[in-house]
Amino acid sequence: MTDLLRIEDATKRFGDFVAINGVSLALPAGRLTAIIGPNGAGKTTLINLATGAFVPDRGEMYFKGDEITHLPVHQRVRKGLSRSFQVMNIFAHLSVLQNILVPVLAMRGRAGFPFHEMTRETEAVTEARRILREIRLPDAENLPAGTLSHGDQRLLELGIAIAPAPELCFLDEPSSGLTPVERTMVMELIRRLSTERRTTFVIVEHDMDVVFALADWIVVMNRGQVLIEGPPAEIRENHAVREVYLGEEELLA
Amino acid sequence: MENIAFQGLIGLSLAMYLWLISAGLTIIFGVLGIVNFAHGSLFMVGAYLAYTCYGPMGLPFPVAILLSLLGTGLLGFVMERGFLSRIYGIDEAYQLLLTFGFILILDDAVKMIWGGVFKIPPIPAFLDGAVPVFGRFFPVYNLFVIAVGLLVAVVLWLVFEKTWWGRIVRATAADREMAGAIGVNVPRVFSGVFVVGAMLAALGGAIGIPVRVVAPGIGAAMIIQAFIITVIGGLGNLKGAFVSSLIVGILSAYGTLFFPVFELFFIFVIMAVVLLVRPQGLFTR
Amino acid sequence: MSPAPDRLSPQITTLIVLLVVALFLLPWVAGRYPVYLAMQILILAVFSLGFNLLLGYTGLLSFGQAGFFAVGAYACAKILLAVPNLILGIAGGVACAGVAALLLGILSVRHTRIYFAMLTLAFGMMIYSIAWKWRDFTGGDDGLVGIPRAPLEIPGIVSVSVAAMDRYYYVVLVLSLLAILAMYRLIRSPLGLTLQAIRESDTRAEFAGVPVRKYRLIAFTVAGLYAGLAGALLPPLENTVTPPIAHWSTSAEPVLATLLGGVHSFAGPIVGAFLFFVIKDVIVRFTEYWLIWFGIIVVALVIGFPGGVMSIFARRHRRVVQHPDDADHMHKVQ
Amino acid sequence: MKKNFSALSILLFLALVLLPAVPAHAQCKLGVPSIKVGVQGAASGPHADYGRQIEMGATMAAEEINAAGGILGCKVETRFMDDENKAATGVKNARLLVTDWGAHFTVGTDSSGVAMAMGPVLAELKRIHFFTHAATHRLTEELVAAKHIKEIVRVSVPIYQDAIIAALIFKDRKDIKRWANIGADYEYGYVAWNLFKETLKKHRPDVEFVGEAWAPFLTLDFSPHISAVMAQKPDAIFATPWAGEAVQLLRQALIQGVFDNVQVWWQAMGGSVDVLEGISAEVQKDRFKGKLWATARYIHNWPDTPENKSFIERYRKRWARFPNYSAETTYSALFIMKAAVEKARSLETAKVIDAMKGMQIRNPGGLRVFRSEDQQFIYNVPAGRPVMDAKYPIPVLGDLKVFQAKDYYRHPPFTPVAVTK
Repeated sequence: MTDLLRIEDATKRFGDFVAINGVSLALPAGRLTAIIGPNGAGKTTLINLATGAFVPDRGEMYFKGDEITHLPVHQRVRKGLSRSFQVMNIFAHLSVLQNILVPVLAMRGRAGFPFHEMTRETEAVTEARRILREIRLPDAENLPAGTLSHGDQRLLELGIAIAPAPELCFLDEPSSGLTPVERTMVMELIRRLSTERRTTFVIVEHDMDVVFALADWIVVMNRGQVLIEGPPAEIRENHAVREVYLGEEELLA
Repeated sequence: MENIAFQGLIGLSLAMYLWLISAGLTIIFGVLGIVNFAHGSLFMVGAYLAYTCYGPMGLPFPVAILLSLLGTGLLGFVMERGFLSRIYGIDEAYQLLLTFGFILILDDAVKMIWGGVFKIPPIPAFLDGAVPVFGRFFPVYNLFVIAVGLLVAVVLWLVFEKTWWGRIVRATAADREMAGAIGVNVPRVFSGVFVVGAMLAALGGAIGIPVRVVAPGIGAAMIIQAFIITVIGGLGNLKGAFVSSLIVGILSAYGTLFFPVFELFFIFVIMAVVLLVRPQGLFTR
Repeated sequence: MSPAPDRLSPQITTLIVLLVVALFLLPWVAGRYPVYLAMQILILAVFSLGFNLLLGYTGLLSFGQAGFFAVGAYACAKILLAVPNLILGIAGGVACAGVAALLLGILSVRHTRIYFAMLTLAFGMMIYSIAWKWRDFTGGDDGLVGIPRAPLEIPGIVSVSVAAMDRYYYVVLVLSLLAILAMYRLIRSPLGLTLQAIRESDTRAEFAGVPVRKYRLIAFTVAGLYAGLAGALLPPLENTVTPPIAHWSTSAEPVLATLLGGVHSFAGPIVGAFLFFVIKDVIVRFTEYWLIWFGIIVVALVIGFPGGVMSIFARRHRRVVQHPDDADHMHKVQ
Repeated sequence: MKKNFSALSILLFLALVLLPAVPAHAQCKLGVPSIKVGVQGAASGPHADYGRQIEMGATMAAEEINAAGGILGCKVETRFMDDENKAATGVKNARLLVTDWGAHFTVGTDSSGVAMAMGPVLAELKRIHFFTHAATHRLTEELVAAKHIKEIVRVSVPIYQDAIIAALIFKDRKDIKRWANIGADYEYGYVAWNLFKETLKKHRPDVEFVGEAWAPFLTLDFSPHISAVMAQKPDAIFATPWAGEAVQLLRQALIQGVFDNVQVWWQAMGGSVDVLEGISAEVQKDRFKGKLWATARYIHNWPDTPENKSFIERYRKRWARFPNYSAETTYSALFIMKAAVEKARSLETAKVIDAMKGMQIRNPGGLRVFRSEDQQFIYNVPAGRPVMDAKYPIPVLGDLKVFQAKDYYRHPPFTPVAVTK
C-alpha cells in the first residue's frame, strides 16, 4: 500500500507556542484515519499544514510521492487533496447548487470563463447535481445555502469538500453540532463515499462513537505530537491515551 | 547647523498637530474597528467651537478649548450612539459610507452656522512672541503645541497602561466578544472611546485656531494626512501613531528646508510600501 | 444577490427595453442639458459597475478607482491631442487603465478589507500626485485642455463625425450599454460565480481549488478597465482633463453611487449613478447647501436601507453580507 | 356659489398681481422675457467667500440695473451656482446654466483650473463668460490670443499684477538684494515667482533669489516654510498664498519674528478684504512695521471717486460687508455687459463682442478699457502698505502707488512664461 500523504518531521510555531512539534505521519490510500486528541493538541493545525493553509517552519510533505511542502492551497486541491472546516465555511449567499459548482468548475479549469452563462456549463451542472444527490440535498439546489438547517449545512460543507473528487480528504469535525439522526446520516455518507468514490478520508473528531464506528486507524495527538497510532482496538486499550483523556474516559467506554 | 536644529524643532511642533489628530483616529480604529472618515470633520468642528468661545464670546483660551472638547465630545456621542452603533457588525463599507455622509453634513453645517469666511482670532497674550533658540526666534506658540502634544501622549499612555479603565478598553480592543462575556459593557466602552477620539480631534483643531485659520474644508485637508500617519504607525497602534507623527512631521519640515521641490507623491509611496511590506505598521512587533 | 441568477421576468424585460428605447430617443425629446446629464450618469454607471464587481461581487472595497479613471481619461486625452481618432483614444484609454490596474493590482490584492482599501487609496493618490505634478505630460494643475471630440474613424475606410453633442451622446450610450451587457454576462458566467464565492469565503474558495489571488487580480483588472472606459469617455465630452478626477473624492463617487443603489443587486450601481446625479441636480436647484442634504440622504440610506435603494424593491429581504471574521482583531490599542 | 366667488376673487387677485409684469416683458426690446446671467464661483471649501462675493456683486448689479429700467427694457435675472473650485463642476454648471436654464451670459469663476476647463466649453455653448477672478495668464494668452475663443472676456487683472507690480515697486530699493519665495504650490505660485524674477532681473541684475518654499493648497502650518526661507537670511519675502492662507502665513511669520529680520514682505493678494480683516489687529498695532506690501485686483479705498464711494456705501448697506475685489469685478462685468448689449441691441455673441471693441467704461474700480487682442478689460490698480484709516473699520492700502495698465499688463505677442517651480 503506497502512502498517499507523507508528513516528515513537521514543526509549526506561533510565536512561542509550538503547535506542531516534529510530527511524522503516513496516510496510506484506502485507510480511513481518525485523528483524536484533546483541545489544543494540534489536530486542526496538522490539517492546515497538510492542506497548505500554513507552511511548516520545518519538515516536508509528500503527496503521491511529489513534494508539496510549499505548494499553494489551490494547487494541492487540484492534485487531489481537499478538506472541510470545523467552523461552518460555506458560501452562505450562493445557492446550494452554486456552492458545489464552485469547486467543480475550478477542477475543470473553467472557473475563470467569463463569456457565457452558467446554464451553458451543462457538464459541470450535471456533475454538481450528482454530488447533491450523493449528499442527499437534491431538492435544495436553489435555496440560498445560508438558509439551510445546521445539519444540511454540514452536509453541504462535506459536499464542497468532496466535489473536487479528491483522493485524500480531511474532514474537520464533520459531526459537530448534529442531532443523532443527522450524525448517523453523515457517518453513512462518509462510509459510502469512501467505498464508492475511493476517496481516502481523514477525520478529526471529538465524538468517539463516530471515531470508533468509522475509523480503520486512529492517530492520537497531544501537545503537538503524535502520542500513538494504531488500529481502533489497540488504541482503546492504551493507557497513555486514557491518561490524555483523563476526565473524558466515559467517551472511550 | 543651527538652522537644521531649528527646523527640527519646527518639525516637532508640526508633528504634534499630526499626533493629536491621528491619536483619535487610531484609538477609534483600534477599539471599534471603524475607519472614521469624519474624523477630520470633528477636527474642524472642534476648531469652530473653540473659535466661537474664544473669539466672539471672549472666553479665556484654555476655557474655550475645554468647551470645544465638551461640545465635540457630545457630537461624537450622538454620532456613535445615534448612528454608528446601529450598524456595527455589518459590512465595513457601510460604516465608511456613514462616516462619509457625516463629512458632507458637517462641512455644510459649519458653513451654514459660521459662514464661508475663514476665522482667525487674535493670539492670546501669553502665547504671543518668540524665545531665542539656536540663534533664532522660536515662537512660544509652537512650544505650547509641543507641550500639549507631549502631555496628551503621556496621559494616554498612563490611562491605557496604568488604569483599570485602560485595561477594560484594551481587553475590548483585543476581543470584544470575550470582553462582553466577562462582563464589560462593550457598547459603553465603544461610546466612551469614540467620544475620547472625537475630543482628541477637537483638541487638534482647537489649539491651532490663533495661528491656523478655521474654514470649511480644513477637515478634508487633515484626514488624508492622518490616514497616512496611522497606516505608517500601524492601524490601531497608538505608540506607532506617535512615532510616525514625529517622523512625518520632522521629515516634512526638513523636506521643506532641503528639498523645496519635495512632492506629496513620496509620502504616498511610503504609505504603500509600508502597507505592502509591513501591513501591521512600522512600529508593531 | 440572487443565489441563482433568475431569468428576468417579462415585466422587467419590458421595462429595460422601454428604458433603452427612451435613452435612444432622448436627444429628440429632451433639451441639451438632459442629454448632457444622461452622459454623465452613463459614465458614472460604467465606473460604478466596475467598482461593484470588486465590492459587491468580490468583496474588496477599493478607494482608489479614481486613479484608473484618471489614467483612462488622461491617456484618451493625450491620444486625441496627438491623433484625432476617437476609436483610438477610447481604446487607448481603456488599455492603459487596464495595464495600470493589472500592475497595481498585483500589489493590491495581497491584502483584503481595510488594508486593501488603504493600499488602493495610496495608489490612487499617487496617480493623483503624478497628474498634479508631471506638468510636461499632464499639464499640471490646469490639466489638458482643448481635447477634440474627434471623429470615429478607421483610416481609409470610414470616418463619422461626432463633434455634435447629440452624436457623441450615442457613442457614450452605445459603449455604456455594451459595457453593462458585458458585465451582466460576466456576473452570470462561471467567472462571476467564482468571484462571488471568493466574496462569500476566500478560504473556502481557496480550498475548493480556486486560486483566489489570481481571481481577485482579474476582478481588479476588469474594474480598472471599466474605470478606464468611463474615464476615456470624459475628455471628448468636456474637452478637458484635470487632476481632481484622480483625487480620492472622485473615488468616493462610485462608492456612493453603488451603495446608494445597492451593492447586492446588478442594477444597483446603475440606479445609484442615476440617483447620485439627479439628487444632486435637484438639490442644487433649491439650495446652495446641497452637501448637507446629500449627506443626510446618505446617512438615512445607510441606517434605513443598508442594502441600497434596490433593496427596497427586492422581492426577498436579503441580509447584508456579514463577515463572520469581523472579530479578527489584528488591531489593538497597544 | 360662494365657492365660485372665492375662486373668482383669487383670479382677480392674480390678475392684479401679474398684470404689471406683462407690459414689462412687452417693453423688452430684445424679445426675451428676461436677460439671464449665470453666475459661478467657489462657494464651498476654504475659499468659499470669494464665490460668495461674486454672487453678492452680481446680485447687486442686477438689482440696480433692474431698478433703473433694465437693459433695453429687459429685466436681468441672475442665478448663482457653486463650482466647488472643481473644473468638472464648473463645466457642468456652465452647461446647466446655458442649456437648461437658458443663460444668455455667464460670469464669475475663481479658480484658474476651472477657467481653463470652461474656455473651450464656452465656445461650444456659444456664450460669453466674463471672468472676474481666475488669474491664470494662459486664459487670455493661450485661449483667446492664440486660439481665438471669442467667448472669453476678462474683467479682472490676471497674474501680471501679482508679479510685475512687485518688481516695479522694489526695483529701486537698493537695500534689498536677497529675495526669497514662499509660494503657492501650483501654477499660480510658480508663474508669479518666475514672472517676478524675470521682470526684476531686467531692472536689477544684482539681486539674488536665495530660497524658496512651496506650500500646497490647504496648508495649515507654514512654520516650516517660513523657517526654511529665513535660514537663508533674505532681505525680502515674496509670498503668493492667498485668502485665509495668507492670513495664517502672516500670523505665523510674525511669531517667528520675521518682520524684525526682513526689509519687505510682498503679499501678492494681501489687499483682499478678507485678508485685511484677518490682519486687522496686527495692522492696528503696527506689528508689520511698515514692511508689509500688498495689492489687490480692486481695493475699497481706491480710486477716490464719487462712483467708488457710492458703490461701497450701497454694497455695505445691501450686504453689511465691504466688497472684495471679486465683488467689484463681477458687479462691473454686469455693467459692461449692459453697455455692450445696449450698443449691440442684440444678445448674439459676435455682435456683443463687436460692441465691446473700443469700449471704455467707468466702474467703481476706475476706468476699464477693452483690449481686443486678448479680450481683456485692462485697468490701473494700486499697491501699498496695509494701514488703518479713520474712515474705514478695516485696514486699507496706504502709501499708494498706482500702476498704469500699460505698464504692468503683458502685451501681445506673448512670450511663454515657465510654469514650473
